[in-house]
Amino acid sequence: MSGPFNASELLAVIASRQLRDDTTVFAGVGVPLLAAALAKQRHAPRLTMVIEGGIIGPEIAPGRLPISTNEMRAGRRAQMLPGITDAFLFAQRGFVDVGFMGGAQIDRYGNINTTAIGDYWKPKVRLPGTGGANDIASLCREIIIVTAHEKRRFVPRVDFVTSPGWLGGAGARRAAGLLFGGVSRVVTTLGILGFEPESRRMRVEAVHPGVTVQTIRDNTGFELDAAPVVETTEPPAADELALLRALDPERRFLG
Amino acid sequence: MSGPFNASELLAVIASRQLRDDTTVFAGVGVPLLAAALAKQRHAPRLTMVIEGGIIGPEIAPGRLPISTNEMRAGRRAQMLPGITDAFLFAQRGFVDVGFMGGAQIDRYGNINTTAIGDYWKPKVRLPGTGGANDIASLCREIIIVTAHEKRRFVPRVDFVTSPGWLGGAGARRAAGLLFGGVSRVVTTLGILGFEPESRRMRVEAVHPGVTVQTIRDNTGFELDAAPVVETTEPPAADELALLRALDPERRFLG
Amino acid sequence: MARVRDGDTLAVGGCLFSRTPMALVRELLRQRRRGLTLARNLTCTEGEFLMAAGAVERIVTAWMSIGLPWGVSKIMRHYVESGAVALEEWSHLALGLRFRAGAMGVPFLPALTMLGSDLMAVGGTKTIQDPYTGETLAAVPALFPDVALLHVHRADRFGNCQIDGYRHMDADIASAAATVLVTAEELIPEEETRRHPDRTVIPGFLVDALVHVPFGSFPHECYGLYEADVDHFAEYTAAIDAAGPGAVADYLERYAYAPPTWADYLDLCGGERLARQARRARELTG
Amino acid sequence: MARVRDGDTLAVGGCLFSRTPMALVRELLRQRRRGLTLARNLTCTEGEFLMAAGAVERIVTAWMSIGLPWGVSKIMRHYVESGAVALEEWSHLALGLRFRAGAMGVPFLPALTMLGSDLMAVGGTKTIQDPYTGETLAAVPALFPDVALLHVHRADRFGNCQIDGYRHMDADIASAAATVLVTAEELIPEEETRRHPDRTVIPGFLVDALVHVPFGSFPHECYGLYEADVDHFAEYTAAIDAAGPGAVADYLERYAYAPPTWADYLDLCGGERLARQARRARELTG
Repeated sequence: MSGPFNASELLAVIASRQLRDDTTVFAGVGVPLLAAALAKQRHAPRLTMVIEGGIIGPEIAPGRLPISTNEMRAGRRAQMLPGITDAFLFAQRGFVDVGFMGGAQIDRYGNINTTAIGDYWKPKVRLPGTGGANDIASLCREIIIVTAHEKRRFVPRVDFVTSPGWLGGAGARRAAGLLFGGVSRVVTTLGILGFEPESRRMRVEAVHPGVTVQTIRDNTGFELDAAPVVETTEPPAADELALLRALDPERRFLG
Repeated sequence: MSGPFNASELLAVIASRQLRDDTTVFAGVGVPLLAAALAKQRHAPRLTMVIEGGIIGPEIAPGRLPISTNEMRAGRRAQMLPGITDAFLFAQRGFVDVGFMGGAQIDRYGNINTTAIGDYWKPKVRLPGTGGANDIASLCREIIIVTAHEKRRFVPRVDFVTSPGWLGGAGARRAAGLLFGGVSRVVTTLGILGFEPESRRMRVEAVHPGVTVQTIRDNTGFELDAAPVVETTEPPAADELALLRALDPERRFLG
Repeated sequence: MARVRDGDTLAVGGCLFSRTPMALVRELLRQRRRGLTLARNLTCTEGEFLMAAGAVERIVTAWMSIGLPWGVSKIMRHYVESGAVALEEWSHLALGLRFRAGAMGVPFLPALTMLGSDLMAVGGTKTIQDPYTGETLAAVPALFPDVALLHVHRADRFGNCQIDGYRHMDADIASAAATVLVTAEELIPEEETRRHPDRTVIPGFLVDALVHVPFGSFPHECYGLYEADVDHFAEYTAAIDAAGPGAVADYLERYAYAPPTWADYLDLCGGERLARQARRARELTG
Repeated sequence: MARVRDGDTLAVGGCLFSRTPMALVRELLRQRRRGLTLARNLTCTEGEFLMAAGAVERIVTAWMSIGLPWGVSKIMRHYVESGAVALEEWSHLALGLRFRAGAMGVPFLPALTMLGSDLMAVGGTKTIQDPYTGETLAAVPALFPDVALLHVHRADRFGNCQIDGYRHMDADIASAAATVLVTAEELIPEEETRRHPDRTVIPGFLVDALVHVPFGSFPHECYGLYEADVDHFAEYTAAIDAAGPGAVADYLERYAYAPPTWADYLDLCGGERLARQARRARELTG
């Protein structure tokens, strides 16, 4: 029995399980990076992290978590520092297996908005912007989104497509010129969402213990189907939580 | 009085005088590099050489002349080693003032052939090829060709345009998409040739001591005009010859 | 700094709070320039300073805020939502390719990023067909800044620059820009450059002016030499949280306008802080 | 080397007689591969070997010969003028951009080189209009080699590679190629890579196979470690001058096929020669 854990810890642990060994992952700072660091320590020792600041293969120091993608902490014990543009070009060439990112606003096709609420040039709320999110979503072989599950975040249509999910649905990415990639899963504080292969519409694929599909629907701003079989996720194990908490003793991202 | 000197020495000395201080020169190995090294030692101490192997600002060691553009000798005491592609990209961006090159076959518009005599796919004689010559001729702000003056080299039309001079004449470079550059002078063993500003046709602009315009015409495979004023070059001075001979004590390129 | 004219487009090296040419930005503020366009991949406090000082009318960037712990920049929101400053957003790679296209001397570079997103329209990015396969690509337009402001680890008297650790986009920016102004943590003899030519990332013939400025990025970081002073950021943001956007003017008066020299500025930042951040940098990279 | 199949397009790293992966080329010869296309920016003796061995049917390059003192390659002339091997010529920058386009994952890169010359037609290079200005540019097509053969100074067990001095085009070739085979002068512990991450030029995830081969470029040079043995070249060309193209077969029998191991090959090249060339390299770069 692993004892109590909070939403951020649940999110980081479930997200970390999505990463396989001997792969490359483009990880954004915050929970995605924490989850990648946890995976590397626990079940994916040969996982190679690629970080936006132009960093390949770092080993994040427990208690020294970076708050940006391009400070010294983010590149600690890195294997290569190719520069920002060239780090992204490795993804464009197809060498990055998984893109691991958060999202302020997300729609039924997995498109993400981190740019603005309201009109772009006259925004009600101006958000920080894409950073490398658009590039990660456009260029990685597979995208996994990690986010808190709130109704205001899950909207029918994002105000602005900052990062492409499945865009307008099946075939839309290819039609736009994107050669591969697309969102495979959305890991949230309530469960794991996937996309129906034909329509590329978001659907429930797994729920966390104690969560029902209806709960997820109640917290989603659009109509949501469920996969033929909806799994229930394994709760965070004691060793997962221990490793995770050791990574962020200051509770900088675990809250 | 500087005493006797051979054709290669004359060529190298006259060529070196074409280079000004505080400029950058893309120099090919052989006489062009010798001439650039001489200029740097004598009157252009801040001349920055760019060499095809991906080398910026080297200081060639007397007696240690490179036989290729990308061996250790070519980059001795260099200021930067950016790699081959990036060295050429500095020229494409417009940062290289002078391109300094030789030529196997040259026509009245300063186009050079170092590829093949006869048909390209069924050549009578296959030459080594462009190397970086096409790039230097396409991308430097100004091109200066350095070559022995022989009738078989100066042909009405080159069999193959490896390196663009003025192509078909006035305006042809711009029409092809080349933004700047073009051949300003052809320094030969008989004199200095230039190009008539309107037609971009080669013409005699200077003769070496003891050489007449007629001699140059007799050694050129096409009709050659003369500039309104034809200068006579200053013969190599003693200090020029001394420095030059010290650079190539093995007579590797001075013959 | 006299080389910067009102209305110029400036490219600022480094990234977010890493190797920001803070001493040059401070000079820019002291010169009271107006109508500038700031182009930087990830924009941090330096962008807030230029907004609050009324120096910039447009910021070309992929992201703007200080860092995760401080959430969305209140200053950015204030000036952008009010329409006082235009924020032109590009993806991080696209902005990197804009500088690279400029560095390569070509008007555009083909890319597979931004396609299908609303970012294409923001910057007016056009698509192009590959002449061989007919595939659609984004034609990312070159950016040729009027002036580049860069801070590097080492440079010699010819302007040959060496950077340790993160290269960011400085080398491409230097080749793309018409004028290049550089500050360096250390001035090295030419002999040192020639001993390690493969460490040079910017050739001297690109550099128009060079000044020796130790701690030239502070309170931002300089790889291997000093970590960013997040306490300095916290004090700055706390003042904004308490007094609103006007607090930036007080900060600028205190840090940019009042201290006559960079040495005075560093004293104000605190010698103990500088020493602490230098020690932390050595712990991380040593 | 089993990864190379007849008919493959191979990209060979280094440049002319600098950092040529000679040990890998020798293995290629011993495997008696056929119908290969060799892509290299400047092609030297390794190209002559592959021609004479009947391994290549096409060479994609900007220049082919050994070096100035030996004039135009008699071997190249023999096989190209007879039509036995096709020589596809690109400008040096264009070939570099072909590898870079491949490395960037785009089908072409715009450039200002080769325009107006007869080289455009040789490789079937198309022009393209800049969608913003309408300017005409060369659309240099990407090259995605089946296999890359590279020799580097240092690599760790993950395949992270470091190169000293001349980078040539190795990093772009590694990203562009489907399979990457590397020999290294030195194998270093992972810790060493992590101590100097800004020295890594090829990330491990690009490398499919790595072998430790000291003097792996000999008689070609390896920056800082050994200079090219021009006497070896002189003996080789003298034999060709005396006996004609057939002399290469004798050379290959002696150096490629007879010596069972690379160590035997180096003994044949001469330990005194290796020592002398290493000393000369230190004099030039030390």
